[in-house]
Amino acid sequence: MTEEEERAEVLAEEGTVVDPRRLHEAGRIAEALVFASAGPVSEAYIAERLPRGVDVQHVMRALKGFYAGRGVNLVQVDDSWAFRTAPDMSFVIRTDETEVRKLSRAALEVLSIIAYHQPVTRAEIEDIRGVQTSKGTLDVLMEAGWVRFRGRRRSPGRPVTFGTTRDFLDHFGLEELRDLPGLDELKGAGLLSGRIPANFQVPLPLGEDELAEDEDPITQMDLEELGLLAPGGHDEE
Amino acid sequence: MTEEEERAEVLAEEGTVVDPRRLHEAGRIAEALVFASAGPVSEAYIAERLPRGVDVQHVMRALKGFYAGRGVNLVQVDDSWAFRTAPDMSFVIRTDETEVRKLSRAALEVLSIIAYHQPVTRAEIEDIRGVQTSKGTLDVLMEAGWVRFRGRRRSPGRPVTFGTTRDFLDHFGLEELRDLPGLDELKGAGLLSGRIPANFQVPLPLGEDELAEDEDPITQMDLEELGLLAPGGHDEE
Amino acid sequence: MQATEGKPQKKARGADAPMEDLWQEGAEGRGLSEESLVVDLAGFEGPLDLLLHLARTQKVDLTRISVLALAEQYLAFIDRARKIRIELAADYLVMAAWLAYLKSRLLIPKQAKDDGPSGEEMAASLAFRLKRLEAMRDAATRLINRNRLGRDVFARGMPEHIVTERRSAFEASLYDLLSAYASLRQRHAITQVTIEKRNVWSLADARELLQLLVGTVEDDWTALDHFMLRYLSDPTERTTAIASAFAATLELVREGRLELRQDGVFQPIYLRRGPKAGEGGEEGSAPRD
Repeated sequence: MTEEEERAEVLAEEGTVVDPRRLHEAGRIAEALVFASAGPVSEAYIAERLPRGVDVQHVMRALKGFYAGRGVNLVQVDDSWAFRTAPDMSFVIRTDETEVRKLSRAALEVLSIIAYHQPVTRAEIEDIRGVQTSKGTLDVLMEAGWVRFRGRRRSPGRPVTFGTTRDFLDHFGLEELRDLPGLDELKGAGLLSGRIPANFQVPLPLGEDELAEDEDPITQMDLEELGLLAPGGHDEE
Repeated sequence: MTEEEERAEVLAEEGTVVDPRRLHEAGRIAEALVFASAGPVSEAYIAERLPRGVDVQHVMRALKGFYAGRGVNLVQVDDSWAFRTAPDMSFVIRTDETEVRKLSRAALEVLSIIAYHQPVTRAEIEDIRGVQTSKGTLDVLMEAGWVRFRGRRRSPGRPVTFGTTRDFLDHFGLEELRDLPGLDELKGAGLLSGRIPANFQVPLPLGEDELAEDEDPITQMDLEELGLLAPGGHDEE
Repeated sequence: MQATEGKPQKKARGADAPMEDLWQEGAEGRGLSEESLVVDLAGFEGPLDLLLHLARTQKVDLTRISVLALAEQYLAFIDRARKIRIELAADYLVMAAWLAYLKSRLLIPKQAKDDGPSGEEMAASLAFRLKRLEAMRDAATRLINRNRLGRDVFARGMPEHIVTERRSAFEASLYDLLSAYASLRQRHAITQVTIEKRNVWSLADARELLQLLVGTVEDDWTALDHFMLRYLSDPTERTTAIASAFAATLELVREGRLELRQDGVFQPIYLRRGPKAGEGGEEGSAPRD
């Protein structure tokens, strides 16, 4: 049924004559109101905003018919109206999907230190932050796919070094690590205030694929040893 | 796949007739996807979820037309699509909570310079405005999500360049950057370049007829004063 | 905005107003009108902004302004500001010097072996910069008056979660990342800086001290330095103490509690009780007769 037919039907039912353009305008108003609202909109609320002399129920019924066969339906909940995606569309709209989470402040700090100071060890991260980094924070960043083991530092204990991934660059819209703004630019953008000591420096991060002079590449052995062979490594211990 | 479907697919690939039912179904899917989201949904994302062989652009264009006269419109934002209330509906929807970020005059000026001149460095912004960008101006624009670091200019010092975001387009109702008001005229007048365009009219420096009413023509006195202007200011009023 | 329905319409105005106010405020805050050239640079954002404002008073298209007249206006403005001792930022003075140079270039015939830019070139470049700035301001106005999301146009109020587009389940923008980094580094940088605490005498301190002194001052002239030194144990405090004390003395003189005398430049400053020395010291610290 076309919109035109629907309208004609409504009119026939009513037995009154309403200017069709006015009726169309009323439909547009109701539609916009329900669409923009954060919850179902009561019929009374809609009625208040319609042109005078237009019956809200007829407008809503016509709109409901208009959306009936579409990907989005207008549904009535008690005396209120709301838009819902059509029930048979659930295969595209998977509402059970996990929500996108905001990265915590701590994780952001650790991530930014890794980005700027890479290759960097956990001890160094903690030194820069001035607090201990919980294992969970690094895990989250690894899980997000933004941080990776780069290698091992040739120093006592051979600590693992961290760096960022290609996904990190993609996500943050950077072409290369050198695109990270430096000291002057951070200042210029108002992110760093003028009140910083003269010897304050922002490091230029070392590219993803270059190893630092005191860095060894990470090996399969290392990963196993660290017990961090991610999803695949469900090995019994 | 039936023979008929196969034929439809071949035709679709050729950009010709597609089974109308399939096209309708594709429209419903696209509609549901875009409707469900508050932010713009990328065309690539929609395309992945459409039945095979259906041209996403064709579907979106048809949908856009379908919603054109309604209270809710389908709009394009860069490579994405979103449903937005029709602009002439603003008077019904406005509520007390409706609040738009207020920008300072300076911030607004910087925003438009970034929009029209992007990619643009901070030094270039300052050259256009003739003043240093105060701390916090770029900061505010980035926090609003309208401005971003784009990359670095391949010039000495590799300065960071700024540009606008998709949220900027979305907020100001622009499909793409080319829709910026007056962009072509500004380009044509050479006002988006750093250099004076060849066709820029050189004002006649001695055009006395162009003096404003409250101005006096140059006198012999003035000529004598030349060079001494800075310190004294000996003339009486 | 059409429609006359009272309430939403008012709201509409209300929402628009701040944006426009912003602009109007900017224009009104400029202490410069065509009739009376009141000097107040507070409303201007630098010399180019001032020049653009002056250029607009010529009421012609910017490509047709008289750059020479503009230079004149600017220089006159700066002169006026200096006369009434407004402290001008360096960039205003640099522009003044440049315009004075431009003026000389425009007025004095070009020398044969002169390799600097010609006056015409300089004038053109100035006109270009003004035109470009004005164009950007116009663009900003047009931009801000578009139908804006959340003000004129609205998104779905009740979004449903769709399959996330991002491969990552986490969200963070480059801005989030950079501001986290900057504030972290800054926090630590600042805590490492210890600024040596300087002992500064506030004006109030000095006044209080002087009022105490006034009671002890005889009718004879006494040197100020002499007074100060008597109360200072730490020599590093001398400069600040004398400066504040002198300012406070002037205040007391104005109030008639003190009289000052200095015989010549760099000579010691003498003070003695003023005619109203005994009258109510408002802080209880001053002794009452």
